[in-house]
Amino acid sequence: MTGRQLITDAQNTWCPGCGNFSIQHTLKNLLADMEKEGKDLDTVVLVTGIGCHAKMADYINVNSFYSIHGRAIPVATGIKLANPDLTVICCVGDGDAYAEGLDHLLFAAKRNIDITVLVHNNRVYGLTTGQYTPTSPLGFKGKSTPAGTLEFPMNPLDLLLASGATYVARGYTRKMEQLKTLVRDGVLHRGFSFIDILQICATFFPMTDYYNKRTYDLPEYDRSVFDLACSRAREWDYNGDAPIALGVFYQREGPTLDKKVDRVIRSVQERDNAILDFLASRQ
Amino acid sequence: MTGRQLITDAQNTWCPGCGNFSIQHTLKNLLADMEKEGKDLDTVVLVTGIGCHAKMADYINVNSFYSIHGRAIPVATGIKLANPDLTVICCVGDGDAYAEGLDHLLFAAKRNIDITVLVHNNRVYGLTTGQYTPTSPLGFKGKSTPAGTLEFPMNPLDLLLASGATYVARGYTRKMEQLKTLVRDGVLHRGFSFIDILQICATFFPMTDYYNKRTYDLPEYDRSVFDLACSRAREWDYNGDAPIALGVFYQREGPTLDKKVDRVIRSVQERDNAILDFLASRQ
Amino acid sequence: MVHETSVLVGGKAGEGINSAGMVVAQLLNRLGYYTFMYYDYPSLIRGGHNFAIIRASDRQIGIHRDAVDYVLALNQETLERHEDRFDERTVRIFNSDVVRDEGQGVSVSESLKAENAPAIMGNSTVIGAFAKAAGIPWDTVVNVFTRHLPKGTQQNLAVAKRGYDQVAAVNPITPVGDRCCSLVSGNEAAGLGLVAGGITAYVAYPMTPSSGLLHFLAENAWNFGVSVVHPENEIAVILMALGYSYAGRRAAVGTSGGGFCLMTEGLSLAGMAEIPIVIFVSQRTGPSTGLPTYTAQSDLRFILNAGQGEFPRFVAAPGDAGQAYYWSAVAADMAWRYQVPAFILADKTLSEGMYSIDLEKLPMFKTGAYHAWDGMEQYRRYAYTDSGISPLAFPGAAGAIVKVNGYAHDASGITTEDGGIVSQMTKKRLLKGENLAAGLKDYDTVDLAGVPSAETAVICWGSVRGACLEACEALGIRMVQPVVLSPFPDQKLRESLKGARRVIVVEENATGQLAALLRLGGFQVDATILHYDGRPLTPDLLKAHLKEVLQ
Amino acid sequence: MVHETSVLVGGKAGEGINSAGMVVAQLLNRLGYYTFMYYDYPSLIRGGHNFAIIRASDRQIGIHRDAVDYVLALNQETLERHEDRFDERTVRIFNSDVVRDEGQGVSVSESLKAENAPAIMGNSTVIGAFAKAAGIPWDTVVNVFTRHLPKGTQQNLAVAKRGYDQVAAVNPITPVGDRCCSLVSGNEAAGLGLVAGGITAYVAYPMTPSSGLLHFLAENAWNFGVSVVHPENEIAVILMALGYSYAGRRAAVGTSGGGFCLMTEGLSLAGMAEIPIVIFVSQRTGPSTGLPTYTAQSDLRFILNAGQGEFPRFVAAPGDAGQAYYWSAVAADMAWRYQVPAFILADKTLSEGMYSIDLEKLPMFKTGAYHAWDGMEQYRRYAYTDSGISPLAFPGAAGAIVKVNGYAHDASGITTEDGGIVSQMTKKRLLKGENLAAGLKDYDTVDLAGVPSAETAVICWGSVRGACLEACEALGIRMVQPVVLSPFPDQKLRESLKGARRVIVVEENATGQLAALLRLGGFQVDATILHYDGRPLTPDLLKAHLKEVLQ
Ligand SMILES: Cc1ncc(C[n+]2csc(CCOP(=O)(O)OP(=O)(O)O)c2C)c(N)n1
Ligand SMILES: Cc1ncc(C[n+]2csc(CCOP(=O)(O)OP(=O)(O)O)c2C)c(N)n1
Ligand code: SF4
Ligand code: SF4
Ligand SMILES: [Mg+2]
Ligand SMILES: [Mg+2]
Repeated sequence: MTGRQLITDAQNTWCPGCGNFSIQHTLKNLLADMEKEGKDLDTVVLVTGIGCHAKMADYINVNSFYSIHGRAIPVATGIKLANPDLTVICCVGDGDAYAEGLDHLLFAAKRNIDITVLVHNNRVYGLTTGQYTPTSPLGFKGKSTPAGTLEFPMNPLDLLLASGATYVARGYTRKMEQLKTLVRDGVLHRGFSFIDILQICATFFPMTDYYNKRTYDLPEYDRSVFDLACSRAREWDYNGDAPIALGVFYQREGPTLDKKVDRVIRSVQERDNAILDFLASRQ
Repeated sequence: MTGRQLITDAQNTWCPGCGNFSIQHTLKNLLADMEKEGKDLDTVVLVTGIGCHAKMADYINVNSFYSIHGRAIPVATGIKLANPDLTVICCVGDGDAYAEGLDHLLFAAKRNIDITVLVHNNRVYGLTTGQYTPTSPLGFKGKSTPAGTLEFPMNPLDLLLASGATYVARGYTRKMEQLKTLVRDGVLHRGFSFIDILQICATFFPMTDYYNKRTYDLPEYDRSVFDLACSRAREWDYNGDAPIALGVFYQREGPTLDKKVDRVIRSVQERDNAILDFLASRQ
Repeated sequence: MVHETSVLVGGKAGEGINSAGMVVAQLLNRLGYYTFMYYDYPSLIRGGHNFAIIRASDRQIGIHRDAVDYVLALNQETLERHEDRFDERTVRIFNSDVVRDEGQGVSVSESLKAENAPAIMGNSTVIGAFAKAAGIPWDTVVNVFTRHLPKGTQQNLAVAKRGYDQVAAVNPITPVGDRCCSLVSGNEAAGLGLVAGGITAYVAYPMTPSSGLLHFLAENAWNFGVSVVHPENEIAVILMALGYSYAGRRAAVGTSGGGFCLMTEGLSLAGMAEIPIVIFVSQRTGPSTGLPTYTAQSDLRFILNAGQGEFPRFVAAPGDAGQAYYWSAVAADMAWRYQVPAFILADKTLSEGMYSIDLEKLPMFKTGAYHAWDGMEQYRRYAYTDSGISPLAFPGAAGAIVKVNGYAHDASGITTEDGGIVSQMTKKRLLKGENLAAGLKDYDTVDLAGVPSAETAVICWGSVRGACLEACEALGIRMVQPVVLSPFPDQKLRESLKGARRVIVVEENATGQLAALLRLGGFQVDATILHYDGRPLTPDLLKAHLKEVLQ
Repeated sequence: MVHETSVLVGGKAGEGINSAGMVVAQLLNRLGYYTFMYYDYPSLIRGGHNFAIIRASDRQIGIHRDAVDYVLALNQETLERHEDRFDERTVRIFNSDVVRDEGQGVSVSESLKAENAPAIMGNSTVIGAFAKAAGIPWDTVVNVFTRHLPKGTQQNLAVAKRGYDQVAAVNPITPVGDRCCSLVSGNEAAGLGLVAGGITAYVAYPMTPSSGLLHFLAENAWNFGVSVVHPENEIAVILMALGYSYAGRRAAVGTSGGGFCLMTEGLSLAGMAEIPIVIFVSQRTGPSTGLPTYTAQSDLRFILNAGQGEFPRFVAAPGDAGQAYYWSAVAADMAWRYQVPAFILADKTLSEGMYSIDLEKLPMFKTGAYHAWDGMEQYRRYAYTDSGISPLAFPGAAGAIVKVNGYAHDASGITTEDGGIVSQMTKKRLLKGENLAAGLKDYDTVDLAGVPSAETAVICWGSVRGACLEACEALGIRMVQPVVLSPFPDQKLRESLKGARRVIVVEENATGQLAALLRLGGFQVDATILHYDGRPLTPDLLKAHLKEVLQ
């Protein structure tokens, strides 16, 4: 379907000022560009978890699988394995992908399955009205931790690097031009692409000033050097007040699972014969 | 209970030559030593998942929680939070803790909960008769992957370092003296201790020769330097034929979750009053 | 004569409709009324339409009605959407900055400006106007604001006064006494009950509509002496809680359907390993993510049958805050007395509805003892006893080796594959279930109300009790509410139904889950009234349905 | 006259009891017999006691008997443990290296030494000895070894010949014809059925007793054109499979109770999002880890009610390999035709039992069509239709935007919170269930056997069918086996029970789960025979129980 309207008629219910708008805009523009460049948008699938971020499935007018909390990644993996011609993009939350379903995220990286994961990392559970997530800073006062969390946040970049992701980037919803490049490069990357997006939650964690002050663009460097990527990734630990680098931390080419898997298509006749052959072997 | 028999009467059903015997022996000796040094073994709890490794719960004559596949760690966390005076040791499998329940392992590290985790890493599902696990080498021919796996293994040390573990070590079931030291130091360590134990599976992955040839002891170095630990941890990627270091890769002190948590004990009277106070506040 | 009134407050999500509603409820509370507040909101944070209906009555009520006597409209949509609820007598109070209507408009922006107050205080203008329109003395407003809006009380009052002064007392509400109840949500009541039942650890992952319980206990953790933990996911939740229980602390968990799915493996472990655990499940419209913020009673069958294998469980479905308090405490007790999983099965209406609890009438719950190890004989975690209940000891207890096990095990907790022991242990567990059922004979597991002698009976469960009670009273019908659903209270139910010739089951689901349970128990069910659009049945709607069925 | 014989092979885990048993079964197969093999082993890899009972009969059988005519003892324990199964006519063949007994001893070590063969071939000596004792021509042995022990056949045969030559033909087994069946396990049969039903992706995490299906499909992935994926855990399993289905490939998953728990949230998603999925669950003794390698029928209620909310599901519980084949194919079809989750509910006895399938009689299954989008009108994933079934399209289809959603949604798949749409969509889903039930009218959902006109009827489900059938035939009882358990085949069951005056339900669980289902459906149940020690009911034991009940 060409020239489609890229945004559905669904009523948008994000809060005013929410960073999700930027991500929606980024996706929309990217899709528009891709279509212009000849991409058939009927082959794009958006998979989401559950959370504010996940409403993207309702809003973007492409194929979508609005799955359950924490489980977008295995769905996306199944889709890509079933049909490697599809372009599969996941919009997931930090509660969603770093807490509820962390294992799936790391296994997708390990498998280097060719999907692109956008983590709408607002560092809070938005839709359930403000509890801490694995990336909330130490001492965060959310509704489940009114006296402040006792846990140091995780560094998702570090974890994803350790898990074998072949494209690791960080964006920020207030840097939309860059964000678009990061997402586009992620989608184009052959392999597992991970983009942690610092997303403003206007209602429960409005960090605009904080991020505006601290974010900076990664300088040019050899993205394929793992150790360099690691030290870059560790500069900011999602807790302290260090400078926050944005850009692509790491990228390398590697065989992807979806390309490695055998996909033999058998006719009904072939299958019936295979069944009979097997049974005969057991006589 | 002092002078107890440390091994139960349960019939041992590990295969002859299984590396689990070494781990059992290590634990037994360690417990015996600890008791001699005045430790009350009634305060020791062993928590296991499900797999060959997990039979430890039946065999070692201390308090135990024989839990379910992949879920030993949250059980252990609950026990330690409930009663920080207990010494909590987990025996888990690589299928168990690296596949089924990976997230729990990483979150325990993130929380720096003061428990000790022994991963019986035989790099295969033993009890279910030989399928690949997340640490099986690429191309491993297990029953679920008769043509060889397509996935590169994960490096658990790297992941645990990225997750915030404060004690990260690797042992080998054929190096029992060292293993005992590693486990003892892990138990003594205040914080989350992780010991990946290369365990021989005599039946499905008998790697004795391989490991004997490649393992070596880590030289003395400053264990508290994270980057050093990382590069040491990456020397062998659980796949290629690099030398395999054994010993403590990383150790540092840090506040543990169980010590940070408030534990207010309220009398029945205090609780009743608190209920009434709350209700009164809503009048 | 029945005194009663209903107020609707409506506006956009994020405009503080819920707290405005609570202040209104407290105002009516101060007039001696029992109140109930229903809060209706879609699953989003800002925008969208939210509304609260606060109903006040001189009798205990557990649900709102369709029609309202006052509407407080913070936007135009409120008046449009709810037109059906209004008649010509409805008092319409609105923010004249954004709403055009006949009636009593007050300008929020002007009040704020005049008092130099922040936008967040805007609703106070409208509340003030309502108070005046309803003839509520200014003193009462001062009293309620002081107690319940402690932050910036004076400024809030000043803003409210501007609303108060702008309108006329068109339809004064008669005070009915000086009773002053405590207004609590079902979630809060359950939390209080858990505390009364001795719970000292609450582990949960947020999920609407159960999150309120997590927030409530987290907020009051220190006062109640409850450790509150919010781990990585629901699998961790139940397994951590089992760790707590094993170590000797009474633990509870809370969730809704999707999260409960993830707990079922831990549930079966609790059943096999005989570890006490309390599980609070609040239902919402399913399947799957469904309608997160709307109600349903469609998980009963799932809760009753979840987990592989067979083991006894306790399930109570309270119908209002009072029952939530009491049965949550009982659930904690049952879990520990019989070493079984004990469920409190709530629903969105109950969880997030605000109820009146009369403090004067509140019984203090005495936590029962559990079967503790006497320290004499060698400790065996699964020792056979006449009751099927083995003595409990906890790690750290001198001389006890406490081995729990999710495999089939012998009396010591060591794995066994011996067929004889396996069936004996199964019998042991089922025996606990029989004793649990027997133990419940002393409890009012079935509530009989309405017109107890009527030949027509309505059977219901959970929060739909509120609507049923009123409809039954109005139509001269008997109302029977089994509060405990497992073990199924056959006998008490049979007694409650004695002489009933026509039985109608009312449920908020599409397949009649309680009706099936009744049929299974050999009970007659003549008709079902099933409602499943996510909105609670009101007495009005139910009455209409009942009349149809009874024709 | 009934021709039949039973052989027990016993030894330590790791000694190849299972494959020895299979060779024995093939030998008997070559004599024209139908066979059944039961394999009993504890949950460990080496050591412990394993045994197989191979029963051969000139009629189709689906279970073993208690007594055996031959015992092949690889260790002393075998003779001790199974004494009850022997009488003075039992032919005792044993490895004289390690067993002392009267009877026919053969020295395994000597044969191996003489042939310079590896230890792994040791069992061949004993099998050879058995063949001779049972009067099986050497040719037949050669034939079976050649076909079924392709590795080192000659050496194996040489070792076997040493056993063959050492003993006497004490109790020759009469050949009964030249029928030669295919011997397959229930798991394998289910796998073949899935392939016949068009499944092209199988996703599973290993779990006894379902792992055999994973291994079987993985081994034959290329031939069958099935992608086999073993992901990190069962949550990933079902969600990946739903991804496959969404993308247009028929996907199935397999597991046992504990793993199924972890799939329940995905199940409810499948129900809501109307994504076809086939779920193979093989039961073992529960609760929790229970007895991993022993059988049970205690997850029926769980399977029927798992997942929050209400949605239709198809559940078939095959009773033998033939049914497993057929109903697995049907399940795949039903999942796709009605866009619902379809279960194949097996148990350890079925999964790991080896059955005879008569290739001559095997129907080739024709996969039915599903309701595909015609590409004409605008695609709407949940378009309302008269059947409740919306046309299917897959991402990549030109012009279709395929939006699936676990939230309550409208016809396009966009989230909605509108009460009217929500209840309409609920009705749509339930309507599919009604149509599924109606569609099943054309299938033999209930098997009527034994003595169909008898006034006493036994109702059973799953693998216990094997024992029931024989016991019923022996005692002149009617046997009724509902194969489909959801939608419950009320009418067919009523027909099958016409004229039955006494109904006995036989199940391998402790609470009577089918019995409850029957009562719920208004069926009379006069007695239950419940058996739950992990070991399958044999016709002998069941007959004894039945006689007791019938007294
Ligand atoms: C299994 C399960 N547990 C809990 C929930 C409730 N829930 C819905 S959204 C959400 C949090 C979402 O947080 P995040 O993923 O960070 O997304 P955000 O709203 O911040 O975009 C939770 C806990 C659920 N839907 N399913
Ligand atoms: C939820 C669940 N899934 C699957 C299983 C089956 N299972 C039992 S042990 C095991 C594998 C164990 O492998 P590992 O953890 O490596 O332990 P090992 O036997 O190698 O010591 C599996 C998959 C289970 N018990 N529970
Ligand atoms: S709560 Fe936060 S993340 Fe959610 S819509 Fe509002 S601003 Fe955005
Ligand atoms: S299968 Fe492997 S891990 Fe398990 S007991 Fe045998 S040797 Fe040990
Ligand atoms: Mg978030
Ligand atoms: Mg292992």
